[in-house]
Amino acid sequence: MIDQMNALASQIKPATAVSVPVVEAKGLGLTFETNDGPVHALSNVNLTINKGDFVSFIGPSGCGKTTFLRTIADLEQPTAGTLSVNSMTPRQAREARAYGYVFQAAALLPWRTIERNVALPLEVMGFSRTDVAERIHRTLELVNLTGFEKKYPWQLSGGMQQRASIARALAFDADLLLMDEPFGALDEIVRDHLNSQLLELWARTSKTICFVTHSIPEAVYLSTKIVVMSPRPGRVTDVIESTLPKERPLDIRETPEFLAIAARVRDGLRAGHSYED
Amino acid sequence: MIDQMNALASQIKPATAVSVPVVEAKGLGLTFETNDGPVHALSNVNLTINKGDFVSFIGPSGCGKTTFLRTIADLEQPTAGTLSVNSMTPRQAREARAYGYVFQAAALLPWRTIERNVALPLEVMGFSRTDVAERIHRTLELVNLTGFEKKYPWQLSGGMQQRASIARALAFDADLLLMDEPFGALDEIVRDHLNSQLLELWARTSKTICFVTHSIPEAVYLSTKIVVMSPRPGRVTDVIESTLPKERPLDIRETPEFLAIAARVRDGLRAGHSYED
Amino acid sequence: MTRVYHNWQALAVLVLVASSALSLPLMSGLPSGGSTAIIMISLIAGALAAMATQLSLPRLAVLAVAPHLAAWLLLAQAGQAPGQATASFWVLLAASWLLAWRLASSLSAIKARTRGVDLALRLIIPTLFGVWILLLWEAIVIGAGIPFVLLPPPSAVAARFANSLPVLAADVNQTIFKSVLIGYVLGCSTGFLAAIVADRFVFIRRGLLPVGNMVSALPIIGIAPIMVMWFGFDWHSKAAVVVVMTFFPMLVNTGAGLAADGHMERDLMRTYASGYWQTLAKLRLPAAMPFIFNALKINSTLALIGAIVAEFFGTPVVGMGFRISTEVGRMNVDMVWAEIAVAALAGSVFYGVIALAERAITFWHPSVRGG
Amino acid sequence: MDRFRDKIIPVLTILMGIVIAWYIGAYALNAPFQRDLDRRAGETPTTYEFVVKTMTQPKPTLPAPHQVASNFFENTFLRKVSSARSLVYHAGVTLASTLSGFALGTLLGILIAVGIVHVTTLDRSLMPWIITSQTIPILALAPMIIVVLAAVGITGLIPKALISTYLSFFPVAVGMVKGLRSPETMHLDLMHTYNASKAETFWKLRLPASVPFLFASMKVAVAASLVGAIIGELPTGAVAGIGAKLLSGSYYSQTIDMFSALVAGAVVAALLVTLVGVAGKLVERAMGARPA
Amino acid sequence: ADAVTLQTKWVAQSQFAGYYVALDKGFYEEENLDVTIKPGGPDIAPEQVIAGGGADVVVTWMAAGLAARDKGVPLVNIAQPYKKAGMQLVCPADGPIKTEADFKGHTLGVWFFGNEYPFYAWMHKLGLPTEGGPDGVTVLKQSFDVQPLIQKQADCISVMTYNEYWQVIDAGFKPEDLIVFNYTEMGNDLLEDGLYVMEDKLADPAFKEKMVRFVRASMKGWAYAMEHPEEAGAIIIDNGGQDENHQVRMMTEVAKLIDKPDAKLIPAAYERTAKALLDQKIIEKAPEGAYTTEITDAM
Ligand SMILES: Nc1ncnc2c1ncn2[C@@H]1O[C@H](COP(=O)(O)OP(=O)(O)OP(=O)(O)O)[C@@H](O)[C@H]1O
Ligand SMILES: Nc1ncnc2c1ncn2[C@@H]1O[C@H](COP(=O)(O)OP(=O)(O)OP(=O)(O)O)[C@@H](O)[C@H]1O
Ligand SMILES: Cc1ncc(C[n+]2csc(CCO)c2C)c(N)n1
Ligand SMILES: [Mg+2]
Ligand SMILES: [Mg+2]
Repeated sequence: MIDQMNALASQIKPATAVSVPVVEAKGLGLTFETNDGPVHALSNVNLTINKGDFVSFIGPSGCGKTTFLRTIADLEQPTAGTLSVNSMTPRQAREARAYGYVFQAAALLPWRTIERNVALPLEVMGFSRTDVAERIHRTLELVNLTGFEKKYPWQLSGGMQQRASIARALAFDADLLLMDEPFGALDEIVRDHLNSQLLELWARTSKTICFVTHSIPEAVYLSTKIVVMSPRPGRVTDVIESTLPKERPLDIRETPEFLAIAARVRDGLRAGHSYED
Repeated sequence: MIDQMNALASQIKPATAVSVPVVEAKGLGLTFETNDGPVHALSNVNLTINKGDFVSFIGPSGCGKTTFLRTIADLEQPTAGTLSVNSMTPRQAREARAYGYVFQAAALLPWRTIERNVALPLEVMGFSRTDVAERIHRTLELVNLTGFEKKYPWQLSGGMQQRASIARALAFDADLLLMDEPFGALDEIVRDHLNSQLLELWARTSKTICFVTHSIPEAVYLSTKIVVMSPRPGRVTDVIESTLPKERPLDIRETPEFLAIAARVRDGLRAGHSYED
Repeated sequence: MTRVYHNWQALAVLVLVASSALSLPLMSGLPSGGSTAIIMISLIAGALAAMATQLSLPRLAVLAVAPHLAAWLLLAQAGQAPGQATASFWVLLAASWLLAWRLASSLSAIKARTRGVDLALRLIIPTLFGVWILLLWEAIVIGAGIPFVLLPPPSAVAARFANSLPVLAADVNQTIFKSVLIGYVLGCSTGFLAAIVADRFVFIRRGLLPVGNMVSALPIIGIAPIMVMWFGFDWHSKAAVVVVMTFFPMLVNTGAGLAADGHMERDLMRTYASGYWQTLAKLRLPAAMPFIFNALKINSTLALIGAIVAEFFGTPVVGMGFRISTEVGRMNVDMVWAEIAVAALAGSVFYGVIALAERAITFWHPSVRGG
Repeated sequence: MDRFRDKIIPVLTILMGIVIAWYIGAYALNAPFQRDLDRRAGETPTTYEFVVKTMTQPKPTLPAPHQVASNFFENTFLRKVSSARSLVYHAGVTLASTLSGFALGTLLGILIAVGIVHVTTLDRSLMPWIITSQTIPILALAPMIIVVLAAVGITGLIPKALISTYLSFFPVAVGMVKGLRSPETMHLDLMHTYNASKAETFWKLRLPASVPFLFASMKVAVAASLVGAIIGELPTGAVAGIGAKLLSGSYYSQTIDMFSALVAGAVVAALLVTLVGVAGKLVERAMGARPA
Repeated sequence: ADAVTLQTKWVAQSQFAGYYVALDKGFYEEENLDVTIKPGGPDIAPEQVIAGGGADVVVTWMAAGLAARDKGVPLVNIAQPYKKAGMQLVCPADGPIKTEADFKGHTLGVWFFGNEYPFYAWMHKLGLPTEGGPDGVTVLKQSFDVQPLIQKQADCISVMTYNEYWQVIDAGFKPEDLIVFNYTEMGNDLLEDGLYVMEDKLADPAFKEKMVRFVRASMKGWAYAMEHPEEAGAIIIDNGGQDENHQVRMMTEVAKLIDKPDAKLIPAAYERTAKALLDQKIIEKAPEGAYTTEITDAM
């Protein structure tokens, strides 16, 4: 399958990166009111994500990574600052179905088969029948799940479920992908495999990807830009532009350049870390 | 706190490793009968774990790591071969309260506060009141949860719950610790922190530890022995004796020796891996 | 579009008030006077106040007064010529009700900032609903002139209630404090003990739970005449009915609850080599609590119904069921409804107490934690 | 084989125990009146004769199981189904109002739940009253309801069905509110990211998620509905139905008839609950539920 | 044909044989009437049914009828088929009660739901309080069967001469085992099954005329039933009654209460009934216009 994708990738030319901002946050803040008092999940976040960027978010538990992604997706409302998605408000962007969201857990509907799960957003968005069938076929093939169309989620292993949920987010071809620790539940080998597939896809389609992870190597391996966050209140402490080439074989992870970036990320992380969580 | 533990560790001399077998599996097999037919979770497993060993189990999802730990704990019955724990049957060992078990999920009782959760095994085992109080205090301090005694589990983050469950398993000072992916829910920094604390504890008390993980660096960093398993049927494909010294600072992970062992584990893993899972 | 959506009640009220003018007076044979004018004006004022997406406090105040003033005046009109209501009476009544609905929905939209306000809203909104049920009932009964012996107006029921407190108290004492409470406590506790026994002995569990499941679906109320035959007329037979009715739900729910603890937790206790009773006390009973409370709640309504119905089959001359059946025969329908009001009140209090206990004891359960 | 050992034998043993206890009870409860009878007739039977007599009274306080069984058998299998003496006929009448009440109640319960889940005003104002509604002794009101409905010209099946409806809507409403709220936040968020409308979220997420809750509460509801139908039959003049059978039995102290009517009620209840259970299993299977 | 709905006080039994026979034998049809008989049941109040418009004419007891009238349901007696009351109180002869003087401190079973008035009138006459205690009697609301006597839950129970009395006999008591207090014999009787209609409807001559035909046909039915108790019993069974032998016996007993099937109300009995109710304050004011003989006079 990798071969096949490589073949595809060489046919399609990657879009050249012109700096079109897709996500722009200015002084963004978000405070949750709870009965224990306010929780400052995000505070004064300034960040621009350009078209074609692969941005990883990394930071200790509770630093606001998920909250930031959810704010972009219009699942939370900022309480300070401004945020625009494709030069629209997040709400307009959501209504224009501008993005696909992959949750931390697979979040498949247990009463739908894998193919019906992938079809869900297509049904909601009113794609035509033949188009739906074609897209299911294509995306399931992409995540290597051909042959499992008629299976129910519980008949698949955790990794396969995770891939199905990625397929679901890819099916309607949004230009912006928001992925919240999509590979958290997977073991290292499967993870490596999916990482390289995701890179291929990104290179081929010039999507913009926002990716939350706990793994430093994963963040460094995948991203063009790494956003390091720190908690209480959640804020961006470092934004690292990756100097790695776009073409990234798995063994790039042993190069000094890679390790240098990883070390910088680790330092940034450690600095903002509190052991209490 | 680390300082304090270092101080402790230097006072107490680590037990010298005499080869007393704690767990001995000979031709161990376990087959689940399901309505889809039999599932061979373990097959012909031969393994000896000696007193004071720190053994990591690594392998793809579904290869039988959990099953093996559960068999040691007398939570599953082997269908072939023999297994002895402290030269007893697993059942006798369980009834002698020979081990502490840390489950993959925290499994805290929601109606008990953190301290009552840690007290649970002590109550069952009939420790005296003052002893209980003292042990709660000591183990919660060890996992850095002092100040959270009166909180309920749902008021804590996932990582804190995980630590509380580790404290619970440590509270009654069993010589054998069985830990099933105890750090799965934690981010890298917290994980590093707990890893080194676990090493300290192990060095200080000469416990025997069986540790399941998905992370290769974690396995290599922690273990004296790494057991690589592969699925269908679950079997041991490689047992790697670590050549790393017992004293392991965090940056040992960048040494060539470390990377060499990691590479061997990775190869073993990849060999047994099927991408379908 | 959203503006219309938020204001449809107000718009409808304006239309209704206008159309009511077509068929004045409110009561045939009663000239329209100042009171009719006040009704229409207050409804219009209320509708205008409601014409906004977010209601300010003064608007809310107008909206709170208008429909109730109108309804009160409407009732007064109806009282002057019972059974003579015209179309315009009903139209104005509907308009008042729509305004009250708007009031309720604006109150529910308020996000309470303090606990006090939140609690107040939690009480006010359902009370508003209840008050309007009574208002509509009163207006319909009086406006349409429904015979008293079929359905008395709430005002008559309230009057009867106030005048018969000693009788009602005696009935409550007989039915609730003897039959219901004693039967409930006995039934629930024996059901609970049976569940423990069934849990302890696999064989009994396998036999008893399916049978219990079956029996709890049976129309047990049918044994009421038989129980009266066996246990005599006094409260003992009613308590016996209650015992049988509450026993099986408790058995079945506790049985399900004892099976509800997680596998991992049970394994955890096993690793401690914990004994049966220890595991029961420390893990399985606490885990079963939500189920046990479920049974306690179901049983609280069953017990009341069982005791009251059993009194139909023979009783001393006191008790809620006795009173209901006797007073129907004497055409004292207001007394019947007063007794029903007592039953509803007692039942709600009973249920409420159990619900509060549940909150306190299963504080850890997500359904309680979540709000 | 295992099924036999683990399921059937224990159930049979328990049932056996019940039957034995029943016989002992029948003796104990029937003996005093039998003693009175014998005393008035001046007879002194042997112990064996006495025991037999307590088991063969025409109007016993507690009929013996075999008396009920033979009466049940006779009135179920040996009578024409259309005859007013056939239990099948009476069970049919009760079944008709049970089912219509159940259908109405389920529908009403679902509608209320949908309203509560989607309209905040309803959520806030309705729930306490729904609970209060069940504390009203509707069963005690049944006669009045029958009369009041007859006054507006509604007679026959419908009043009984309405009482069943009143009793059965409650478990469905409560269960469905729970069920419709059972989707996890993550699934709701997922639909939100698709900009799905309330209706789409309802049909594609809330409703399928609520199916297990629906069937669980329908089991309770169908039993409640049966109780409603039986109670509704009591005051309609003992014309037809299991309730009417119970009433006319009690009217002439025909305890054996009453018990066999109760048995008929039990059979109907078991049938209905099983049917709902099976329907639930089938639906869940069709929805891809994992076999237990 | 003119439609008439009759609501009876109780389930289908020979107590109402005349109406069922008239229906079955076509006597109503002969009078060009289309009659529907609604059987009653426990806790069906015929007064409530007719007030709600669910029936044109009802069978009820006079005490209940007058009480309803007092509550604003203007019922009028148009015919009184039962001349005598069938209520009695029976006690086992081996029990504590032999005469009225023995009642003190004992438990008596009474039917409620509008049937309790004769009993209370009687106790009122005896000067016995009914709240229990050693100087009064304890009252039980009795179920519809005779179990309380058999189970010894009450010292005496209410029975009808035509119905429950025979159930007691069937249960193994011999007549000499029983002490009987018959309300009629004691002169405590209040009028039982009569036909009642709403007063406002009587103002309509067409309705009145219809009622004349109805009562005439009904009494023809009664006369036929008294002559042919076996056939009447069978007709009752056809209409949902239970236990044919019992129904036939009931018919012969009912015949004794009807005496002469002319349906004429005896004013003296009416006055006694009204007075007894007034004395006990069951009704507040003396009833006026609560009966009419116009219908029976026109027959
Ligand atoms: N709905 C909410 N109400 C109150 N506080 C919230 C809510 N959601 C998140 N928070 C708080 O906001 C902070 C940021 O949470 P967030 O989920 O964004 O963290 P995260 O970086 O995704 O962490 P993790 O790595 O554990 O997923 C945390 O302190 C969390 O407790
Ligand atoms: N109770 C059971 N019944 C049937 N099959 C089971 C049962 N428990 C485990 N298995 C099967 O046994 C195999 C080994 O499972 P096990 O849980 O030990 O894997 P694991 O190595 O712990 O995997 P993971 O890394 O995903 O936790 C799997 O194929 C699993 O499906
Ligand atoms: C609940 C109730 N109990 C007793 C009666 C009394 N009653 C009046 S007429 C009649 C028929 C005579 O056999 C009977 C039994 C009743 N009406 N309702
Ligand atoms: Mg997160
Ligand atoms: Mg595992």
